[in-house]
Amino acid sequence: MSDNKNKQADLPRVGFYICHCGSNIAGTIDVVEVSKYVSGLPGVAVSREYKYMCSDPGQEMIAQDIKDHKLERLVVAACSPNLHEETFRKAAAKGGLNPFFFQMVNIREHASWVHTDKGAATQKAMDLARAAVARVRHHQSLEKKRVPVDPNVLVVGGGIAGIHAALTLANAGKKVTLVEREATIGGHMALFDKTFPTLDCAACILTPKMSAVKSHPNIKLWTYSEVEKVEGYVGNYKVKVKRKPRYVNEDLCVGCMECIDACVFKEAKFPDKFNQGLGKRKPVYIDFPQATPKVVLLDPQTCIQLKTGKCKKSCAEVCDRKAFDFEQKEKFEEIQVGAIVLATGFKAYDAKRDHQYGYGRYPGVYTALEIERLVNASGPTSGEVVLRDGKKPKAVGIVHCVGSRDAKSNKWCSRVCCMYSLKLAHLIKEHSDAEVYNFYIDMRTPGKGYEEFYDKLLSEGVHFIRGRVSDVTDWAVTPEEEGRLVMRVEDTLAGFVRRIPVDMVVLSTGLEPQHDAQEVRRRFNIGCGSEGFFQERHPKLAPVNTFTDGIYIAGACQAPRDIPDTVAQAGAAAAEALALIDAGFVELEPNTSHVIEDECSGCKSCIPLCPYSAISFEENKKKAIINEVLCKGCGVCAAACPSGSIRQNLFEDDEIFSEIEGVLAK
Amino acid sequence: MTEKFEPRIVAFFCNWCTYTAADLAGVSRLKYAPNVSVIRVMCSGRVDPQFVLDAFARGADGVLLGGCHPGDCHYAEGNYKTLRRMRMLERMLKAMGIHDGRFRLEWISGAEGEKVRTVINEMTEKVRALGPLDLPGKTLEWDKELKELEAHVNQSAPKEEAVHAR
Amino acid sequence: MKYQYFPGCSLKGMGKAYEESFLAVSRALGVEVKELEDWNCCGATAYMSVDETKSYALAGRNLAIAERNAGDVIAPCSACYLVLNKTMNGLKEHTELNRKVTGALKSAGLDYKGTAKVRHPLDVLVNDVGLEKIKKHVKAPLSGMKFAAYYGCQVVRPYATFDDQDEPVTMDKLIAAAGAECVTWPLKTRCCGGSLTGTVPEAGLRLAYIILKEAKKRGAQAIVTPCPLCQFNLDGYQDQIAAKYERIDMPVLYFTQVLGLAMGLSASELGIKRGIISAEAVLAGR
Amino acid sequence: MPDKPKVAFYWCASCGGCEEAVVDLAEDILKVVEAVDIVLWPVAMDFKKTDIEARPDKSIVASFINGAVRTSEQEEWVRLLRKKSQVVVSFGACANSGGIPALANQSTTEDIMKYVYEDSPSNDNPAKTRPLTECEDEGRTLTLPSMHGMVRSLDQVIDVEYYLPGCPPTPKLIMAAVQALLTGKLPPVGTVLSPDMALCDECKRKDSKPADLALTEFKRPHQVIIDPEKCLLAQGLVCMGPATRAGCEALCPGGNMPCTGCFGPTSRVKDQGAKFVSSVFSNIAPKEQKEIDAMLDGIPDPIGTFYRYGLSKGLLRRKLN
Amino acid sequence: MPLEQKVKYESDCDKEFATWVTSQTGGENLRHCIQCGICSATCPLSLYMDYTPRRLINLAREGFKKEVLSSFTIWLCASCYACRSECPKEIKVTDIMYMLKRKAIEEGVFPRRFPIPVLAREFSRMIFMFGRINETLLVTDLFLRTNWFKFLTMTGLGFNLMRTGRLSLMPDSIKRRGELRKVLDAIDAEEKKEEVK
Repeated sequence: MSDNKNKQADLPRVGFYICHCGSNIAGTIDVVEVSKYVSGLPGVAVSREYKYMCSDPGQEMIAQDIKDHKLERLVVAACSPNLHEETFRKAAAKGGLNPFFFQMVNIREHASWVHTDKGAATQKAMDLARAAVARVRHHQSLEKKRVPVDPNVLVVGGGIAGIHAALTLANAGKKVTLVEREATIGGHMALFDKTFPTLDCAACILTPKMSAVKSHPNIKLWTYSEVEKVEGYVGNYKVKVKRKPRYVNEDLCVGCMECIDACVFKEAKFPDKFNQGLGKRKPVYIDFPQATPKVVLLDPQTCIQLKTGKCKKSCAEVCDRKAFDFEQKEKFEEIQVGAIVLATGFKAYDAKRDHQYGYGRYPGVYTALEIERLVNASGPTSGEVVLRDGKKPKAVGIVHCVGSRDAKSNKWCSRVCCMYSLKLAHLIKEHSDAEVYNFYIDMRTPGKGYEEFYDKLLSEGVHFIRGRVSDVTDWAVTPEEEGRLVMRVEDTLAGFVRRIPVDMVVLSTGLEPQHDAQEVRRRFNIGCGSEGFFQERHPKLAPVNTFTDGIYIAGACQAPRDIPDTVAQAGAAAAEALALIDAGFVELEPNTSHVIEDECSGCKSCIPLCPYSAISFEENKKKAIINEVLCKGCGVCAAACPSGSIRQNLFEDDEIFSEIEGVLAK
Repeated sequence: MTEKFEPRIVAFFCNWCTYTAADLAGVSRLKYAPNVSVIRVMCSGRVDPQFVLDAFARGADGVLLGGCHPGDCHYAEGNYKTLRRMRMLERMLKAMGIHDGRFRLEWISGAEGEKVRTVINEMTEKVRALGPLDLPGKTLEWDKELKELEAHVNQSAPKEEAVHAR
Repeated sequence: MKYQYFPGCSLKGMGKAYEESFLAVSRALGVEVKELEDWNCCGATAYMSVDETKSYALAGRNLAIAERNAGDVIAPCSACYLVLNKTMNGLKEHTELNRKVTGALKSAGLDYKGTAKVRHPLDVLVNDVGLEKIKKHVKAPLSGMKFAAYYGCQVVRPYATFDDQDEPVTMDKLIAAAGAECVTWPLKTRCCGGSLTGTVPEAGLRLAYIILKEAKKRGAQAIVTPCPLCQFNLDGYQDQIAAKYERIDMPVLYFTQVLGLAMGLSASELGIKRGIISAEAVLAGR
Repeated sequence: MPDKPKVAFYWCASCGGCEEAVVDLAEDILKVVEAVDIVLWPVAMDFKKTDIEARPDKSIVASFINGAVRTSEQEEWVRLLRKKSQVVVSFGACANSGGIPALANQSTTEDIMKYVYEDSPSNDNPAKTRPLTECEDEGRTLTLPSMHGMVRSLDQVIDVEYYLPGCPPTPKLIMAAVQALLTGKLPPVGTVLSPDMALCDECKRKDSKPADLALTEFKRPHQVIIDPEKCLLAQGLVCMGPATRAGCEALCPGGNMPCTGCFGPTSRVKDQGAKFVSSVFSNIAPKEQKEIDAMLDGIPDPIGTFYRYGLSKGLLRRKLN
Repeated sequence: MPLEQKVKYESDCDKEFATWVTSQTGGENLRHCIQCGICSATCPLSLYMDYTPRRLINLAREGFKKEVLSSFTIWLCASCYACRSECPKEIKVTDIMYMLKRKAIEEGVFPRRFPIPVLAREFSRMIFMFGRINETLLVTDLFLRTNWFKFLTMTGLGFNLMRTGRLSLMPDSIKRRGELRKVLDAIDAEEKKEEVK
C-alpha cells in the first residue's frame, strides 16, 4: 500500500473486499473500479475483489490478510447481511479479529440486482463502501451472549402438519404441547375421503397418527384451546393458552356417546359444522367417530341448559362417569417452551364471494369440501352422491380456480385444486354414473404420480374443457337446458363458447390464509406475505424458519400445499426446532443498549419506551439501567435519550453519523 | 459541465421489514432508481431525528425512512415512536424551508418488495422535480461573506495568519 | 339534498319519459335537482371509438362546469353515468391524458380539478333518500304486480361502487318498496344489444329478444329499467322481434315511473303513455 | 502592577444580560478587577478600537465575548480580539449558539429590513427609507456596518477556546471559569464550562417525574396553574431540561417556569431541538396519526420552542428559501 | 373444397403493433392474459364474432395486426363491460376494443359501408356542430349514408316514436358552442404537436 496513506497512523487499518458473486454483482457493478477507489480511502490497508467472497478461498483470503497486513477492521461488499454477515464475522474471527470489527455492504440485493445503469450502480457501490469504511472505524470489540434453551416445544394447530411435527419432536424425546382450536385434531385432512394421487383413504392413514398423539407420553394435547399471548425470546418463550369450556370433563369422558342419544332433542337439528352444514347434529356432539380426543362437548348456542338453565339434563343423567360440568369456565394456563412450531393451516375460499357461480342461490351448487363429505362413507349421505333433494345428478361440472388466479379475489394458484378436482371427478364417477366435466384454465399436476393420475382420469372419460366458466344460471335456451343449471364457458381449445347443462356444480375453492392469520402472526411476532400467508425467512434456504428465531412454520399456513409437502415441511420444522434445542443454548446478537452511568441525568425518558421492560430506574443512584439479557436491541432508547447517554452496540451514534457522512461524501 | 441533476437520497430501513423488503426486491430483480442509499438500523425507532437533519446537512437531497406497518413492529411498538417523532420533525423541516417531498416516512413490510420499488421511484422523481437541496454548497455560499473581513483584519500582520488558520 | 342534474341527450329525446318521471319523483321526495348549465353530450360509447382524448375532453367540459357548483351530479342515463365516471377515473390514473385534457379545457377557460362526484339516481334514492322515506311516500302500492328488474350493463359496470356488478339489488329494493314483486332471473345485467340494434340488427334484435323472452317466461308483467337506451331498445323493436322470432308484448318502464305510480303521481306526469308497448293494460290490472 | 493579566470583554448581538451577569458577580467582581487588568469593556469603560489595534498580538490573556455575530462591525471586532488574545471565551448562549438573535435565521435579511422599515405597524416611513451602509454628506462619506445574511455563533466566525453556557451564564460558572484561567488549570480546548449532563440531574422536581409520561396534550405556561413541586413535563409543559446541559442548578424550574434550553445540549448531542423531539415525542400517548397531529398543534412554533437559543448551531442553521 | 394455408410466419406479425397496443391507455394489463376465456364466455356477442375476445387479445399481443383490425369482433363489441368486470387479470378488454376501433378507422381497414364506424363518425361530427346529439337525426343520417333501404323498414318504428311524442326533428344545441370547439381544437393542436415530435 502507498506510504502516504500509512501516515494516517491513528486510523485503524481497514481491509476491504468486494465480491463478484459470479456475474450477479460484477455483471452490473465494476468491482475492479470500486476496489481501486476504496484502496485510496484513508485507513484502507488492503482492497481486493474476488469471484466468490463467501467461498472457502474467499474467507481464507480474509483471514490471511488480517494476519499479514495487521488489519484492524474488515469491510465486505457482497450480498445482504441477512445472508452472509455471519460467514464473514467467522472469517474475521478466524484471522484473529473480533468478529464485530466488521461491516457488510449490500451491493447485490440493494444495487446490482435492482439497477440497470452500470455507471450509477458502480457509483452507488462506491458510496456504500465509503460509508462502511467510515463506519467500521468506530466499531467496538463485542461478544455474543449465550442463553440456555428450554427443551420443551409448543406446536400450534392439530392438522396433519401439527400432528406430524408433534410426533416427530415427541419421538425425539422432547416434551410437546399441542394446542388445537377445534374440539378434535385432524384438521382439513380429517374431512377428506380419499387422498390424491394414490386414492388411499384419508382416515386410514390419519387416525393412527391422531391416536398416537393422544397416547404419546411426551405430548400434552390441548384441544378446544387457543394461544392468547406469547412473551420472551428464542429458547425462552412464555406462552399463555386459553382453554375453552367443553362443559364436559375431558379426563372423565370416555366417548361412549350415550349422552348424545339421551339428549332432550330427539332429532339432530342443528347444522353440523364438521360436515360443512350438510348434516345435522345435537347440542351435545362429537365431530366424527374418530375424533381425538374422543370426548363430547356442548354447544352453548343451542344447549337448553346452557342457554336457559332449564333442562332435564338427561345427557348428564345418563353419564355414569359424571363427566358433565355445566358450570365449566374458560381457563388460562401458562407454559414455558424453547421453540414453537406454527401449523395453523388454511381457510377454504368462501364461494359466496363469486356471485356468478350462484353458490347459496342454486341448491345444485356445492363447494369441493362439501363434496368431500358427500363422497365420504362416514359423511351425511354415507358416501352417496345425491343432490340436496335426494336426486342423483346426471351431469356434474367441476369449476377449477374458484377464488384462485383471480385479481378480484386471490391472485395466487392454490396449488392443490387441480389435483383434488381430478380426485373428486374420479370419486363422483365412481359413486354415480354422471357425466363429469372439468373446467380448468391450466392443468397443474407437478408431483410424484400426479400426471399419471391425470392420465387415469382422461382414460375414465371425464370431460376436460379448457376455459374459465363465466356463470352458472338457471337461464335455459334449449329444451334440454330447462330446469337445469347452465354453465357458460369458452372452450378455448375449440375456440367457441359452449353452454353446458348440468345438475350439480362443484366449485373447487382455493386456499386462503386463516381468517385470523394477521392476529396470530402478531401474537407470535412473525411476518405475513402480502397475500396473508405466514412469511418464511427465505423462500428457498429457510422455508420453515421465520424472522423470529425459535418460531417455525409448517403446512398451509405458509402457502397452499398438499399433504405430502405439508408432512415434509412439518418434519423439517420439527428438525429445525430439535437443532435449536439440542444445541442447548442460543447466542444473542450483542446489539443491545447500555446506559453510560456518569452521563445519565435520570430523566427517565427511556424507561417507558422499552417494549421489553429492560430499562429500570435505580432509585439510590437516580439513574436508568438496562438489563442486557432482556434488551433485544431495537435501539429506540438510544435514539430517544435526550442527553445522548445511551449507546446501542453496533448502532452507536458515531457509527451511524459516520455512515451518513460517508455515504454522502464526494 | 452541466450534468443532469441526480438526487442523492439517504434511506434508513428497519432490519425486519423494510430492509428485508429491499432484499426481496433484489431477489425478485425488480428494477428501480439507483439514487437511494440504504443505512440499516434494527428498528425505525432507532432513527434519531438528528440523523435526518445530519443527512440533509451533509448533502442529501432527500431522506427516506422505512419501518414496519403500524401493529407489525418486530419490537412491538418501535414504529409508533418513529411516527410520533417524525410527525413533529416534518413540521420542523417545513418551518425550516425543507420542502414536503424531501422527507418521507413509509411503512413497508418484509413482503412488499414491490412497494420498495414504487416508493423509491416515486421519491426519486419527486426530489428530482424539486431540484438539488445541496446544503453543504449553500453553507459555503453563505459563508462567503466572512472572507472579506478576514483578509482585512489580517492585513496589518499577515504573518499571524498561520495562527488563525487552525 | 341538492343535486346537479345531467340529463344527457337521451333524456331530452327518446327518453323523455325518464326525465319526466325522474323529475316528478324527485320533486315529490323533496330532492332538489337543478339542470347543469349548458351541458354537452357526454360522448357516449360512439365517440370513444373515434378519438379517445377528445371523448375525455367532452365529458371533462361537463365535469368542469359541474365543479363550479355545490352538489353531486346525478346522471340518470347509464351511458352518461359510465362515461362521466370513466373520465374522472381515466384522468386520475393517466397523467399524460390528464395534462392534455385539462390543458385543452383551460384554453377555453374551463378549470378541471377532478372534485365532482357523479351519481346514479338508483344510488341517490337508496343511499341518500333511503328506502324508509320512500316507503312513507308510497300511497298506492303496486301490490300483486310482478316486474323483471333489468339493470342493463353500463349502470353497474365497471365503475359503480353502489351495487354488485353481477348481482345488483338496488332497483329490486326500490321496486319492493313500491309494493311490487321482482322475479328472480339471471339476466339483470346482460347486454340488451342497444348499441347494435340500429347497426347490426340481427345481433341487436336477438339480444333484446333474449331479455324480453326470459322476463316473460319468469312471469314478469313488465320490465323495469334505469337505462334510456335499454328502454328504447327493448320497447321500440318489439314489432321487428315479432317478425323475426315471436311476439312478446312486454311493456318496458323506467323504475322512476314505477316509483312515481306507487307514490300516487299521475300517469301523464310520469310519461307512461310514451311507451310504444302500452303499459296501460298491465297497470289497469293492479 | 504591570504584570497583571490583560482581559477584554466584548459584546456582539446580545441583550446586555451577559454584561449584567458579570456585574452580578457582586463583591467577587472586585477580586476579579484586582487580579486582572481590563483593557476593553465597552459597556462600562471607554476604550477605542485603535487602543486594541495598537496592542501586540496575543497580548490579551483572555477575551470574553458575548452575543451572536450579525454585522460586519461585530465580525471585525471579534477577529481583532482573536488576533490579540491568547484565549477567547464564548460567553453566553448567543455567542455559543446564536441565542435569541439566531431566531432571525428563519427570515432573510431583506424580509427583516422590509418589515422593520416598511411594514411594521408602528412605522411612519412613507418614503420607505432604509439605512445605507454608505452615504455622502457634505462631501464626506459616512459608513455604517452592514448586516450579514445570517446570525452566526462566535465559533462560526473565529476559533474559540472555551464556552460559558447560559442566558446568561450564572455567576458561579463565571467565577469558576475566571479562576481556572487565573490559576492556569485549563481544561482541554473546546470545553463547555459546565457539567456534561442533562439538567434533570440538578432539578428538584426530578423525583416527581413519573416513568411513563404518556402525554396527551401540550400546554403553555400561561394556560395552566403550575404545580410548584411536580415535574413540569409531567404537567404537559414543554420543559427542555432533559435535553439541556446542567450547570444553572435548575433556576427556571426552581422559579416555576419550564427550562427553555439556554445551556444548549450535552457534548454527545449535535442538535438539541431534534434530540428533544426524539425523546419527548416518543413518549406521547396517541398512536394514530390524526391524534398525534392534533397534539402537535399544541406547539404552534416548534422552531422557536426547540431552538430558542441554538438555531445557528442547529444542523440546518437557517431556513432555506 | 378449396385448400387454405393456415400456417403463419413470423413475418406475418407486427411486433410494433403489439407494443403499441400494450402502451395505450387501457392496454396495460394485456400481456397478463392467461387465455382463460371468461371474456368470451360472458360476452353476449361472442357468438357472432369471427374471433372470440380471448383470441383477439392473443392475436393482438402476438402482433397479428391485420387479423385484429379487420375482424368483426371489435365492431360487435357493445361496450357492456361484462368481460372487463369478470377478467381475472384486470385486463380492460372494452378499452382495448375501443382502441382497436380507433386504429381501424385511422387506418381505414374496416368493412366498407359497415354502419358502425360511420355512425361513430357522424356522432362526433354532430357533437362538434351542436354539442348535443339528436338521436332521430343521427339515425336518419346514418341510414342515408349506409343503407337507405333499411331505413324504409324502420319507418314503422319512426311512426311509433312520433305517436308517443319521442321524435324531434330539431337539433338541440348548447349555448357556448365556441367554448366546446375551442376545447376540441386544443386537443387537435396538442396531438399534432406530438406527431411532429
